[in-house]
Amino acid sequence: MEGPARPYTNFIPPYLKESVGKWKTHKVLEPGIIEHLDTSGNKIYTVRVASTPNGRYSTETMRKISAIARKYAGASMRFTGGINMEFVTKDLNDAISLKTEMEDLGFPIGGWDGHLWNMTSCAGYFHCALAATDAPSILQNLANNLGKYFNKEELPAKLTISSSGCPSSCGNSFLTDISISGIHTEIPIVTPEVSKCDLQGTAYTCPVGAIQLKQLPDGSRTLEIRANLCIGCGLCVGACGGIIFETPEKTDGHAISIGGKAVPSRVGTTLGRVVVPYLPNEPPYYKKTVAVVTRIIETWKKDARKGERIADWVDRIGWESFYEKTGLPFYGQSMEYLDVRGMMTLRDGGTR
Amino acid sequence: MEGPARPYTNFIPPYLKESVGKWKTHKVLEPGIIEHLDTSGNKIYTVRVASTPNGRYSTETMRKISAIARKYAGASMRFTGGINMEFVTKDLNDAISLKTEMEDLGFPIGGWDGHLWNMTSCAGYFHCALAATDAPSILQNLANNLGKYFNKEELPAKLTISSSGCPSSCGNSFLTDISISGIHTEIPIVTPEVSKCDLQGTAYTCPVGAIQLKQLPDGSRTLEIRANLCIGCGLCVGACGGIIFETPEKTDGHAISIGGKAVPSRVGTTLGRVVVPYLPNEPPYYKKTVAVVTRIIETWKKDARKGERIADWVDRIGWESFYEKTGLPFYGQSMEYLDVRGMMTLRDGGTR
Amino acid sequence: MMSEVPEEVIQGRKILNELKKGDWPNFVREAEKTRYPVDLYGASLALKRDLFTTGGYVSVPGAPTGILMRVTSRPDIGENANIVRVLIPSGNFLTSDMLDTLCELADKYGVGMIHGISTGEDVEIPGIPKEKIRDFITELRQRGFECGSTGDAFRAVTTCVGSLLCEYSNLNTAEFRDSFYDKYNDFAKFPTFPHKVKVKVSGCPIDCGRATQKADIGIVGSWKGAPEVNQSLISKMDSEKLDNIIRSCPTGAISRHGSGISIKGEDCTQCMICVRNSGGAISQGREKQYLIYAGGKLRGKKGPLSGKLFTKVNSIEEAMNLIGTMVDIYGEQAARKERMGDLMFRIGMKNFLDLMKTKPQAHNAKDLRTNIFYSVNGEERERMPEEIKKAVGGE
Amino acid sequence: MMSEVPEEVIQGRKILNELKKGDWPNFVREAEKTRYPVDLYGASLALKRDLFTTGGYVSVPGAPTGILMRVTSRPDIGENANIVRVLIPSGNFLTSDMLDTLCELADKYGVGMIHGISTGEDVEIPGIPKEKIRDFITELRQRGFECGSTGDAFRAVTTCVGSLLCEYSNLNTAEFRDSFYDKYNDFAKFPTFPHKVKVKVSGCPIDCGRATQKADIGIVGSWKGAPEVNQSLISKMDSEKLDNIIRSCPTGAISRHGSGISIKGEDCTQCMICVRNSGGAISQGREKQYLIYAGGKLRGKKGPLSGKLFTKVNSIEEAMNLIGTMVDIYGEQAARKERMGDLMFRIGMKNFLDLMKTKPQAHNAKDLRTNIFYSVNGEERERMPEEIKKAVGGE
Ligand code: SRM
Ligand code: SRM
Ligand code: SRM
Ligand code: SRM
Ligand code: SF4
Ligand code: SF4
Ligand code: SF4
Ligand code: SF4
Ligand code: SF4
Ligand code: SF4
Ligand code: SF4
Ligand code: SF4
Repeated sequence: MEGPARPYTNFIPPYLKESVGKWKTHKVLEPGIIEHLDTSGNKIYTVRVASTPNGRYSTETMRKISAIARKYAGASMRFTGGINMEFVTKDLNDAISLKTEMEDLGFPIGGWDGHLWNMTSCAGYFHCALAATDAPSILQNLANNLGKYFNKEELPAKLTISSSGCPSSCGNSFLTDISISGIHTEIPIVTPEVSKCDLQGTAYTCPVGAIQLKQLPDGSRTLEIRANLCIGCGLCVGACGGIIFETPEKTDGHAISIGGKAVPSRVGTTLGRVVVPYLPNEPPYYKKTVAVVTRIIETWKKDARKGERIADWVDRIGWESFYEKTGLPFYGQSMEYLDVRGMMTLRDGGTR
Repeated sequence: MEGPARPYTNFIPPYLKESVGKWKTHKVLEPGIIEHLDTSGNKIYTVRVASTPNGRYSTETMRKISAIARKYAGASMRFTGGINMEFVTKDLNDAISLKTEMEDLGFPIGGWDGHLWNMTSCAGYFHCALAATDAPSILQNLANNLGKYFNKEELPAKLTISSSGCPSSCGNSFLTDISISGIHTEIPIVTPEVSKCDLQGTAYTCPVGAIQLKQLPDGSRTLEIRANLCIGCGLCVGACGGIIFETPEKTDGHAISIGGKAVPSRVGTTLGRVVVPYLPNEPPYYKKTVAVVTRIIETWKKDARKGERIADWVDRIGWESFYEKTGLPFYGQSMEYLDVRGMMTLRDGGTR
Repeated sequence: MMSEVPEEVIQGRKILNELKKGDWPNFVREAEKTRYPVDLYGASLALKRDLFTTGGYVSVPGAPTGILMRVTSRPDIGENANIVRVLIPSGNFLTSDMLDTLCELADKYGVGMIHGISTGEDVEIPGIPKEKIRDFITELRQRGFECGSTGDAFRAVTTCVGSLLCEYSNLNTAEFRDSFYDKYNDFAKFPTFPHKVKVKVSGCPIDCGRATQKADIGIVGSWKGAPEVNQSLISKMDSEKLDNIIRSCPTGAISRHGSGISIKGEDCTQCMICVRNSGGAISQGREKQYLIYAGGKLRGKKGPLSGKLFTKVNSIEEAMNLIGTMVDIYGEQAARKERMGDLMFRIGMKNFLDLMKTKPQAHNAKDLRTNIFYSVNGEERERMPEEIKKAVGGE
Repeated sequence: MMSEVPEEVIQGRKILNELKKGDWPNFVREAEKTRYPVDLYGASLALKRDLFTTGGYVSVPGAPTGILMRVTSRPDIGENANIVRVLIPSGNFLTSDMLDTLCELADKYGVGMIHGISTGEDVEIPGIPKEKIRDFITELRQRGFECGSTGDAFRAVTTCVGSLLCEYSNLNTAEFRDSFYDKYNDFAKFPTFPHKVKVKVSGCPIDCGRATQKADIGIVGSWKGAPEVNQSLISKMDSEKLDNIIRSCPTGAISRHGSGISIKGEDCTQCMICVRNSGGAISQGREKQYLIYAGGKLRGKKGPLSGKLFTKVNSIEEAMNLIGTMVDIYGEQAARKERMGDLMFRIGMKNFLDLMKTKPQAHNAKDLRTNIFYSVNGEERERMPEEIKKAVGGE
């Protein structure tokens, strides 16, 4: 059999099998521990445990986690879409012992309801070739500062945070309540190496049509970037090694967006919106970035009604009030032209 | 002094002068009659009177109207932005007599609150050179059928209706709760006459870039319309007499849109949205068009909560439910690609 | 010479007979009392084709705008039907004398028909033969009227009735319009812009004047912060009614305080809901502010676009002066026949504000963008972090 | 040969020392327990530059997807760091045995690090030297794992936990994913599409699986019409709580009926609010329906776009088959490296549905268009009036 190992029933805790598809209600007992009741009266407990900001573990630590799962959770554990860990115990005592052991190992239990549920980061400088900012180290700082919301201090509603090193948004940028997104702001240069790439294909990657094919005096062809159109998105740089950013250390940075969510309640599914278009990369502490995020969360915490996700809150008070309350400066880059609704399906093949 | 006659104070009823800027409250006494109270205790009465659907009057009728104003309303009257007439009387009795006389002349009193406030039409075939549909005769039919809502039957909220002969929307299409808009659906043809026009300028009018300059074998230049791109909007036809629609009688028609409003309450200021993309021109009765509009109003009347304009109602129930409740068929032309929000301010000079 | 009546005219008459029916005021019945070419109109309905074309030209000294040439494409059925647009006083009040004069002129020069009022809030006198236009306009002006509102100029400025009849007004719109013509009449009279420019004015955010919807430049009287509360009237209000008012504030700006209420100024969007529902207990705020919208229009190149909030100013003079600045820059920057809204659409709000030398502010954004596809220049890379540090700290 | 430690490494170490602080689980502390080249990472932070590039190539029979080549641009500081992506079982449960195996392999072939879990819900084993990749993959497969989820193929299908742990589920998402791989594994293994295709599945509209947000093809379990009401539980509910539930239905679909409630099916948008708040008294409906979203993605050419509701189907088989049809047509129609959402953006929803041979329906439109700039062809000019007549009458 090719593909991932299956059927899934082989890998779940044995006591879970008979309840699958028969759940009745659940109760959040404390941040990170849910009691699930099925229609036959069986109960199990889900314990949610935080991961490292970018989900990287040493095998040393992972082996310990595996052992804990073996001890308390039916010799199985799962990863969540929020890159956390979940353990399912048959017994509440097991859940509590598991909590203690995971905490001793340095991994807090938390999430659900009005808490920080999860933080996700992409690879960034840590492993990726395309990063404009080091998403994991930014998220590490945010986690260090905001961890209290995972299981101690309460928030008006669910909170998720993400961090991605570039516009690819592998870390879930634009989907979470708060996102940090790496952004290039430099106009790339075309080197002679460009000739090794598919010129037409590379030109096509540009979202704003800023790349033109050009004939050189010797008859060979190259690409030209029109500086007045280029938005420095870096898509061409990713597509062809012959196009490079010269001084990323001076020009790369990151933007902050807020209000992404998937759940259809209240304002519905929304993508995050850019509230701070640019901050420089300042490791190790990224103090401005942490200060902005903290300010946003604290303002939301103070001002929102119970149950209001950040997107719902801003929808109610409006962006003008958001900026007034947070004290953040507003920049033109945050704007878009909204009435394009209705303009876009003009006809077949139209490219706009 | 050039420009319109002024100051305005010369033309308003004399008893109005001292109250200007000092109004305190108002009360709608009945559809079409408002009592206004100023801070000094003065009262006046506004009487709102329907116009013909396209605001055209014979001088014979207009002279009678003038005489009625002279008799009851301080020898002055005004036209509203909804192309109705308004008379301001000092005395409630005058307002009531005025009402009787205007009704005798064939002009009903009405509007305000949960009523049909106004209907506006452009010139259409009646006077214009660009019409794809005869807006006035359509609106006349609608008015004949819906007049009861002006002063008799109550509606959940304000209702306005408009009708325009072509996409220029002179009649207020897209701004009113219900709009009828003339639409061409034919790809125009380029005649030799085109050479009399500014070719470059004409090509530029096309919103989808469907017009190309073309060199003829004899070296002269003409225009070519790319059929796969053209949406038949008619802008080029309006811009240059050398481009014409061949069979408008077979292809012209009108679309119906709903939900335009200016008032910022509830869903806020919105433009109308196309619910029926095409109906043929069928004078004298335009029965299908009248049936669609009637069905929409009746469904809204039955289903909406008090105070919900059509846009507010649809916002609450959603388009899917709107189509289910009205029984109207849905067509792909009504769709647009919504996520273009956020895509449009890429950079200077970008044309999309 | 008697010619046979064409088939489309016969069919047209049948259609018109049907159209004439019904209780509602009827424009065909009105037209039949005039010399308007009803047969031409009837034939167009029968043929399902517009039978007018634009064209012809007449030069009238002192009237560079205001005349619309209308040529019949079926002279065998009905004649040309040129139109002159007549500006009316601010507030749209016309005295009976004025109405009578217009009727007299329409009878004398036109076909005895008055288009009162156009959707652009002018009176039009239709059916004036080309050779009479000059004389008509001369007499029109002698009798105290002015024609205008065509061409690439300021179209007739329109306003809601405002302070003349309405307690919600934050701006005497009629007075504003009078001053507009004192200052800008030349730009209304002479077509010098890339395309038409419409200015519309509403006295409050309810926007009866549709200033936010269909004006290249829209002006809306408003105020700053919370509305004015008459606590004693509030305390007398039925408790359920008051609850309803509190609940219906879309931003949740209102909260109870004992028997009174308090309203958070920074959350009030001046939507007028509480003002409208409170029977005078809540009214518009005292510190006025004027909202300037830009780019509303219904066709142009990109179709219907609502106006975008461009800026807020504190005085009527500022609002008035801004109109001039805006059209100056519009004149420099727009392409031929490009409405202001299409210019904004093409270059984007940020660039439009930059052009207009106006600092972008959060009120410019109805919603914010959902991608990071924009440019940040060197100066901004220096300045932004400093400003952010100042605002929230963090070295 | 001992080389001097470069300045950026010294600076980098200082930065890493700071980064290692704090109570939260820490990836630098974890990395230091492995053979991962921390100095290279530290230097990149000091230089504020990514020090990896993509490149290199290794052909492994039976593994056309799953390998990411990572080349260091500073071999003097740290070595290449190729990555292999490992697919995990549906529902994301891994037994302790499996975890131990992965650790063993990561120690043997990699740097002793596990990326568990990626945001795309795979386990990654980083740091495998090029020459060991073949052997690694061979052993990986022998031990019951499969690599994949790179290239222009189906990326790892991801799901919410669904029926395994959750009472809201309308779809056993893990079972669905297992069947997906039974049917479509070839398209997951061999890169044959214009660009990557992500399929994500959620058991209910709450969408913990982000199927509506970031999946080229998103599948959401749902139901038709009104939710199921347990009237006896409702009648026992605190009246204020019930009022709150009724009020918080966004479409106003719920109304009281004596001590019970009734819900209008045509107004229910299956938003789950009442279900979530009623403690079991209201639950998802029995007649299931599956919502298929199309075109969600976060970059591509046009940046972040949420998925659009493409269609609703009545059975799980239909949903499963539709995935195949959709990628077939996507394969034919999209340009190279054009994500499905960008294709939809380019050609518009109507044309996309036409291509997909799917009749446009009102559920496809979140909002309708605000202009009349579209085309209507001859067939439509005939058909539309007839259908409308049938629907509302009027000859
Ligand atoms: C008379 C009037 C309609 C009516 O029956 O009441 C009218 C009539 C015409 N409009 Fe209009 N427009 C009239 C208000 C409007 C409005 C509404 C408004 O002004 O509040 C609009 C929409 C708002 C806007 O400007 O976007 C409007 C948008 C247009 C357009 C589209 C302009 C554009 O954006 O490109 C055109 C076509 C053009 O100018 O190229 C147009 C052109 C025309 C012409 C001149 C076309 C023509 O040459 O045949 C029409 C003359 C018909 C006639 O015989 O009178 N008319 N036109 C209105 C006179 C306004 C006035 O007194 O100044
Ligand atoms: C006369 C007129 C302004 C003008 O100078 O043209 C007008 C005048 C008033 N409007 Fe209006 N509205 C007038 C067109 C509008 C329009 C534009 C339109 O219909 O073309 C709108 C916004 C467009 C829209 O549909 O969203 C408009 C939205 C309102 C509203 C909000 C209605 C609603 O949606 O709830 C109110 C407030 C209310 O009714 O409580 C209002 C209220 C008022 C009041 C009653 C307020 C007051 O007295 O304090 C004004 C009455 C003054 C009077 O005695 O005449 N007026 N009003 C317009 C009459 C048009 C007509 O003949 O029907
Ligand atoms: C590992 C992972 C991030 C993480 O740390 O967890 C990741 C890592 C990379 N992503 Fe991603 N993406 C990862 C999830 C995502 C997601 C989220 C998701 O899948 O749920 C997205 C956004 C959703 C989407 O697809 O739109 C995402 C959108 C991209 C894109 C943008 C694709 C596009 O639309 O054009 C790229 C660039 C590309 O493919 O050209 C990309 C490319 C990359 C590359 C391969 C770039 C490169 O060659 O260096 C990164 C490899 C870094 C590394 O060293 O591992 N990655 N990538 C995630 C692995 C997913 C998996 O196991 O399959
Ligand atoms: C485990 C997980 C699915 C998975 O397999 O990955 C999950 C599982 C549940 N979610 Fe979720 N949600 C999970 C990610 C999400 C996401 C996506 C995300 O965060 O990345 C969303 C939508 C995204 C968003 O932010 O809008 C999501 C939005 C919800 C909501 C709505 C929250 C809100 O905004 O109000 C609920 C309902 C609630 O909390 O009442 C919910 C409720 C639930 C419950 C508690 C429902 C139930 O009946 O038990 C599920 C618990 C099962 C369990 O015991 O684990 N789940 N949930 C995810 C845990 C992520 C984590 O580690 O933090
Ligand atoms: S978001 Fe960018 S930097 Fe981060 S892993 Fe993806 S491609 Fe790399
Ligand atoms: S950086 Fe982006 S915008 Fe600039 S040329 Fe490259 S692809 Fe185009
Ligand atoms: S909407 Fe079209 S048909 Fe009607 S008056 Fe304006 S230009 Fe003429
Ligand atoms: S009808 Fe409209 S879309 Fe077609 S060519 Fe003319 S301007 Fe372009
Ligand atoms: S816009 Fe405001 S001030 Fe003007 S008439 Fe309407 S309600 Fe009165
Ligand atoms: S005007 Fe509107 S936003 Fe302001 S307090 Fe009143 S209801 Fe609230
Ligand atoms: S999406 Fe629905 S079914 Fe799936 S875990 Fe979340 S709440 Fe449960
Ligand atoms: S699921 Fe949502 S829309 Fe349906 S009845 Fe419940 S609250 Fe209303």
